[in-house]
Amino acid sequence: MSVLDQLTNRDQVFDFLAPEASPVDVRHGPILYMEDVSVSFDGFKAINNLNLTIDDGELRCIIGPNGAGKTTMMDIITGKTRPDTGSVWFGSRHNLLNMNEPDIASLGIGRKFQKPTVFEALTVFENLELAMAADKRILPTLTAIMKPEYRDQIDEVLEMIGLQSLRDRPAGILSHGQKQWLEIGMLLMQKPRLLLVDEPVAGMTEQEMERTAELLTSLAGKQSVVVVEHDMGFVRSIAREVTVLHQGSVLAEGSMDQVSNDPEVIKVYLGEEA
Amino acid sequence: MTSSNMWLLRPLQERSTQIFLGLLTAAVVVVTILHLATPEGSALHVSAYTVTLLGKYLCYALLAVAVDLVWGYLGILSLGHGAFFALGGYAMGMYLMRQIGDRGVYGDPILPDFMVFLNWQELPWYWHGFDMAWFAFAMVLLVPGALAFVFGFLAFRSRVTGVYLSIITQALTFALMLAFFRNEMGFGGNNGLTDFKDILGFDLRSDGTRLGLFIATGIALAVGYVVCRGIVTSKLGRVSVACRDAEARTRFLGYRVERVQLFVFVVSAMLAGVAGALYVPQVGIINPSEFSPLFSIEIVVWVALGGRATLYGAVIGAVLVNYAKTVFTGVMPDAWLFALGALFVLVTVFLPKGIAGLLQKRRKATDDDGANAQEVAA
Amino acid sequence: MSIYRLLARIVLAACLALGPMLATAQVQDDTARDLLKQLVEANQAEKLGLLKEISETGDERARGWLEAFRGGKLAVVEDTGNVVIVLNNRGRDWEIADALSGDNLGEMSRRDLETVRVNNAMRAQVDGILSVIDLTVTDPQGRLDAARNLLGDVDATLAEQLEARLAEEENADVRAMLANAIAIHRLEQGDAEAIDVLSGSLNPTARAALNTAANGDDPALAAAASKALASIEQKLKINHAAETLYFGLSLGSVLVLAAIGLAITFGVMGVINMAHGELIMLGAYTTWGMQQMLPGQPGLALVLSIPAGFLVAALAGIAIERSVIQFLKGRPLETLLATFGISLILQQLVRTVISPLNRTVVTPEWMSGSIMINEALSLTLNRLYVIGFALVVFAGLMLIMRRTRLGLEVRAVTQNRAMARSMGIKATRVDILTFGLGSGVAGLAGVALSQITNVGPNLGQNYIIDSFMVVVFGGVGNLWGTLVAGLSLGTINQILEPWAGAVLAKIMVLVLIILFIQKRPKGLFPQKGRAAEN
Amino acid sequence: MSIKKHVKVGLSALALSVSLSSVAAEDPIKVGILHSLSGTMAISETALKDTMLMLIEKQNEEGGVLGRQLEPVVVDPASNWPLFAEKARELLEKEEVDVIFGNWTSVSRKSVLPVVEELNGLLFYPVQYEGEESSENVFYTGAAPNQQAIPAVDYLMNNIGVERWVLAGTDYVYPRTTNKILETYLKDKGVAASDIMINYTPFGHSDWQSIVSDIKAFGSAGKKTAVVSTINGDANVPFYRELGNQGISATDIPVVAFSVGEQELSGIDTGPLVGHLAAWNYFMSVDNDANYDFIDAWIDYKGDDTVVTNDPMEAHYIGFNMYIEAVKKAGTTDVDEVKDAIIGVSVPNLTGGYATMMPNHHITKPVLIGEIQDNGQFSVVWETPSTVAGDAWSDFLPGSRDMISDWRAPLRCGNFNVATGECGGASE
Repeated sequence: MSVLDQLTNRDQVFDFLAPEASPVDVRHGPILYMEDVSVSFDGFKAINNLNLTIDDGELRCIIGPNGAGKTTMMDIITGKTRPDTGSVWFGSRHNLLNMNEPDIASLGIGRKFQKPTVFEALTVFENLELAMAADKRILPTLTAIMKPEYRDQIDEVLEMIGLQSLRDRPAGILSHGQKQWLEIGMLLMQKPRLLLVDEPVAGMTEQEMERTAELLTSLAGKQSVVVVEHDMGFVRSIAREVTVLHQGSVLAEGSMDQVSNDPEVIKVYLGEEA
Repeated sequence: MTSSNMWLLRPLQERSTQIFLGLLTAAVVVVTILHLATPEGSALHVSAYTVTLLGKYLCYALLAVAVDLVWGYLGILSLGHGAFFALGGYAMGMYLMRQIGDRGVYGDPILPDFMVFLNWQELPWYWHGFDMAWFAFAMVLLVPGALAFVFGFLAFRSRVTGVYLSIITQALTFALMLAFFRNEMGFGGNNGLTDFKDILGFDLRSDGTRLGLFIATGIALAVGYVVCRGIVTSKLGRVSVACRDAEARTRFLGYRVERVQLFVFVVSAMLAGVAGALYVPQVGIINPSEFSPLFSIEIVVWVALGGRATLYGAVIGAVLVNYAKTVFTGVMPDAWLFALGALFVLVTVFLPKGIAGLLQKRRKATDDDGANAQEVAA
Repeated sequence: MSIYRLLARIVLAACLALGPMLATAQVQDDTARDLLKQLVEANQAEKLGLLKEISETGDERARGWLEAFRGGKLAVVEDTGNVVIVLNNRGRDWEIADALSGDNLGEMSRRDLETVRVNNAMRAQVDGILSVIDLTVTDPQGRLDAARNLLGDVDATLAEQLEARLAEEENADVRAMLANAIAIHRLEQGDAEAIDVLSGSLNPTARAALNTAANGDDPALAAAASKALASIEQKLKINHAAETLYFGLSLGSVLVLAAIGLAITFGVMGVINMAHGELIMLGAYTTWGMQQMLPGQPGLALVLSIPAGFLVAALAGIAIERSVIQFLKGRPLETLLATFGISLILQQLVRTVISPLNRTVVTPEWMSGSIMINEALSLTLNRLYVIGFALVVFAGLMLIMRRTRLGLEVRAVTQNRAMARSMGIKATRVDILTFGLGSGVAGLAGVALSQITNVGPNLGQNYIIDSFMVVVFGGVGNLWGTLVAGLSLGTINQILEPWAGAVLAKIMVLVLIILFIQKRPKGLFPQKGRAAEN
Repeated sequence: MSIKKHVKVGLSALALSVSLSSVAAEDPIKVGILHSLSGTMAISETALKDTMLMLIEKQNEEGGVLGRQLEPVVVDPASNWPLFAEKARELLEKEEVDVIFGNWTSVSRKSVLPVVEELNGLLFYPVQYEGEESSENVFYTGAAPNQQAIPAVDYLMNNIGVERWVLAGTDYVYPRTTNKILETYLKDKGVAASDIMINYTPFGHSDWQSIVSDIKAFGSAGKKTAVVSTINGDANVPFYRELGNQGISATDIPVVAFSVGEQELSGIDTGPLVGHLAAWNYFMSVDNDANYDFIDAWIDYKGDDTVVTNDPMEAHYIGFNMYIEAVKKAGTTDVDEVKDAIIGVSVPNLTGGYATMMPNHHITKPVLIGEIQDNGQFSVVWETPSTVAGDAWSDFLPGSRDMISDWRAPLRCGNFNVATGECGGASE
């Protein structure tokens, strides 16, 4: 319940979620800008000159059949995969193509994997601790000590994702849904400018879904959020702008209604079911 | 206390570490007393032979701890740690060779015997400085450290992981073995370095020196253990576990995985070097066979037997296996390899958490890293 | 060597004159007997004389006696003084036959036998005599070899005979060889024209003759000789390059054979099978076992051990898979440790059950020696076969992987285990078959290696690391990668070896691999895409 | 009962004859056997362990020595050099053995040496080695370079007329030193540097293609060429195979090997090798009754009539008998007394002569050159007219030229320098 309350009057509660002054320059234009991006594995074109722009503070849903290249797209943005051609810009200052994952992450792009990945050997608390925005170089990390204020931050997030009770249990014992939440919690600890959320509600109960939906919408505005999701219901519940990917490039873009009436899209999806 | 040394002190407040240190100290003290206080004949007496033997086990234990640090907590299965051990050993060996001075069979004040009879005219440049203890002891740390740094830098930067890494660490130690076998290298080729006389002015043949070395090894093990423990209980330790279990995730959290790996790898290599350096004066010889991949793999098995990602497990494993070796090679030589082989198989198949795992079954899972070991995914 | 020349001339004369009649000639047994008896006590010089007499008898058994003598099989029974030929000289008691009648006299303790001492010098003499005789045999190859044996051992009189022989000889190669033989003799006499004959020849003996001439004191001759040598050196360079390439390929093919099985188990199943080397060893021991079972027919045994070796190793492999590896799914590094244990056990098993000593594996006739491309370049047969064998095995595997149901399933499982399962592929069955296949191929490698190196308990140890290097270098899960990697590593090694020396060459190759892995962490032919992400 | 009497008698001059009939009255003489029974060296060393057990058994049947039985103590250093030192210490400190017979490789000896000297033990070392060593506590019953390499080279030079030399060896100390010695020796004999080719390969080297073809090329320079091989154990099979296949027969380029004996040959198809040479101080084929008896005893002991004997086994045979004689002579097993007593002791060897322990702890040996036969045996083609005394310090190495070893009083020095007149090293 408390979560819900906080969601309603979030302005004073979620102050730590407010983006700190980050080097990202969004004064003119979008926070993420992908142009003519292509990548292929052994001849198979996973991404086929894809163009995509995400505006600052936008909440964007990306849907598309399996193999449409959704995850590969995220790999490219986060620096895991290098595209064969094209350019990817974070704000108007940072060319993501010549940065590696840690740089991109510390620049303020957080990512939640399709299959929830948390550190199963570590406790829930430790998972969040590692995620916490901090000096992440070697020696500072070695000599780091747990300051009270950090503790509070972590506890705050713990509460939000409703895992207080499991605070000191290894994350390995969490249920699928709980792992999803923990991972989202880790995202929050990172204080990112742009969140890439891959299938956040897979394996969640209705109620969990609602909370997720509320959380994500609440983030939008302060952070930019990109959600990849199969669950149309969920998409509908949060979507403002939807992008449909097919065979590695944008098939349609617009409001949920627009795309769902788009004949192309229908064909693709019917094709899927048939 | 200042935050900078906190990480080293933390382990000392930890129960498991206190127990370990307590037992280790007790063992060393008891052996010392039994060696000095009891008469030669008596049943209680611990002979110099046994002392040296135990000293050797402790060296192996330190080596195993070093391997456990990278394998258990970083998920890097190094099949080349014998190389760092041997390099540390050679650094010490070179110092001991220089200490012989003109007491060699040819009485050459500078050149070691093997150089004289292969009629080398002068000392190779890389042998200079090893007549000074401080220099040699520095090299014990620096040489393995440097190798680990260069190798690790290349490997981790280009994200060589898992099996590939294991295989090339093996290639590394194999290449070094071949290199040190070459007599042109100036390390005594197959015969290696031997016939040492004294260390820091103490006669290596005197029981006193042996006891001293044994105690020194005990201390080294204690320190090494605390250092490793300090690392794994620090936030960095948790990060390395993170790298081990979900490397990509760790990257997306903004950690430079390759640097974490490099740091821990180098520390581990240095510990291995120290182990090697203490090993050489006690067994009295260092030669290229210490580089053999087989030996490196054996080390890993000690750790596996003792229990991964619990440093004390590594110690238990190392001591047990080597004790067994000493016994078996005496009583039933032919069975020895069967036993060792069977051990490898049984441990990996039926005892994935090693002996430490058994111990932990006893006490209910606590939240120390011991419990983490149970979550280890290869 | 005048004695030898003398008798060579006489014998040759005899052969050329009354060749056919020879075969039927017989001498009185007692004359023969005491000739042979004298051999026993005679010193080296006397022996030569006696050999001459023996061959002069023209007795049809003479050749047998000479060969027995050559092989150190001619012996005298100490108490009776009978001359016998030793049929089997192994063990405490030797099987003997009467030298004259040829009747088998059964076994006799070696204490009571005194064998006729022979050494390399005398062997050379006998070879000479025999090859002079062989100049008249019908098989041209035989005549060619005989002529080649005479190179450098010709004197004035023999030269004349050879001239005569040359006139009758119609086979071109033999003619050329005879011409060379004569020319070399001429050159020794300081005849400059001889150089023209030899200038093209790559034959080592001819070259030796030219070298001596070039260093001789006759300036004109020396100049001409060194000119001829220079031209030969040119040809030699080319041949040498070709040779190095061949060496590289043959070493490479050995590496490929050793590694290809690993490429399957490692690449497809992600199992790091440290016992791979011992599976190779099993293959080699199978070959040995076969030869024990079929004494006297090493060739047949070898052929049979190809399927046998495959089976033995494959079964062993499957046993390993079922007993250990199946419990270590998805824990590749653990499989490394477990299989390493198995390798130790297998080694010690061989040591205790069979022997710690190396076993003798005989190379069949058709696999020993070499085929001569030209006088300077000849390809060793056993390695030629190995290269061929490696390629055949590789092609076979490719077929299995690309064309058969198993191959399809295997590839499916490699790509995505879960998916393959859901499509009704029995992953377990595939695992068993794959591992069996990989191990079987290791067995085949063993059969091949038994023809090249030791068959002993350490056989596997010597190849396991190299095999891993090849697989990793080539890119896991890619057979082509293994082939290319193996051949290129072999060739690189052989190119480096001459100037770096064997040890350094090996080290360089290892370092090269380490550095290469830095550049391409997934080998020459990496698997791309999400399937490869671990 | 009257143990004392037995002891007295046992100590009396009549010791042997009486003790033959008497039960051993004192605790046995402990004989340590330090040979690898597992690992890479097991191939060679296991046979030596069995040889010792056989000799001890035989001696005990004859009533032991000084009325005491001999008791073997076998340990396995597992081809692991540091373990050799550890096991030696175990033998001397824990088991308190009176004498150790053991070691094969130089490195294992070097590893054991400090221990034996520290604990004042006795070690009999049965394998041909590089020399350049003389320890008060070690007796070298194997050949020193001057008892194997040099005579072999002389034979090739004088009897075969070899002018061009390939010195091929495995890269470790024995081949290195031997080749250094030979190189100097050959140059002293006026061989040009260009006529000497030296090549080293790693242990267990298996790909000999290019090396053999180099040898072939080297041999086609118009001068008689020979290969002096110090190639070690396993590497030999592929080496000889390659020789055969590249058509190099013993009549073209003979190979004389110092590390290939009957046991190594037992793992090789010797057909293609016939005529290649080896230099040893003993061959199984030596036609001599003592030898035949030894072989028969060995075959019976192993219960397998295909087993072979070899040079190091003979060395143990000699060493063991020398020890027994020395103990009888000294009337005790006290190490220091035995050390003094054994010098000058001579016992029959298996080649029909006698071996004597020299003051430098090396023994006299005949040098035999044998040619490989197709039955895996050697036939002797040449031997030194008389036995040769082992040289601890080679005259052909600058470092050791003026060093000698003499463990008799008053000198008692293993590395006496005749130039400086001091005990302790070379003058350079």
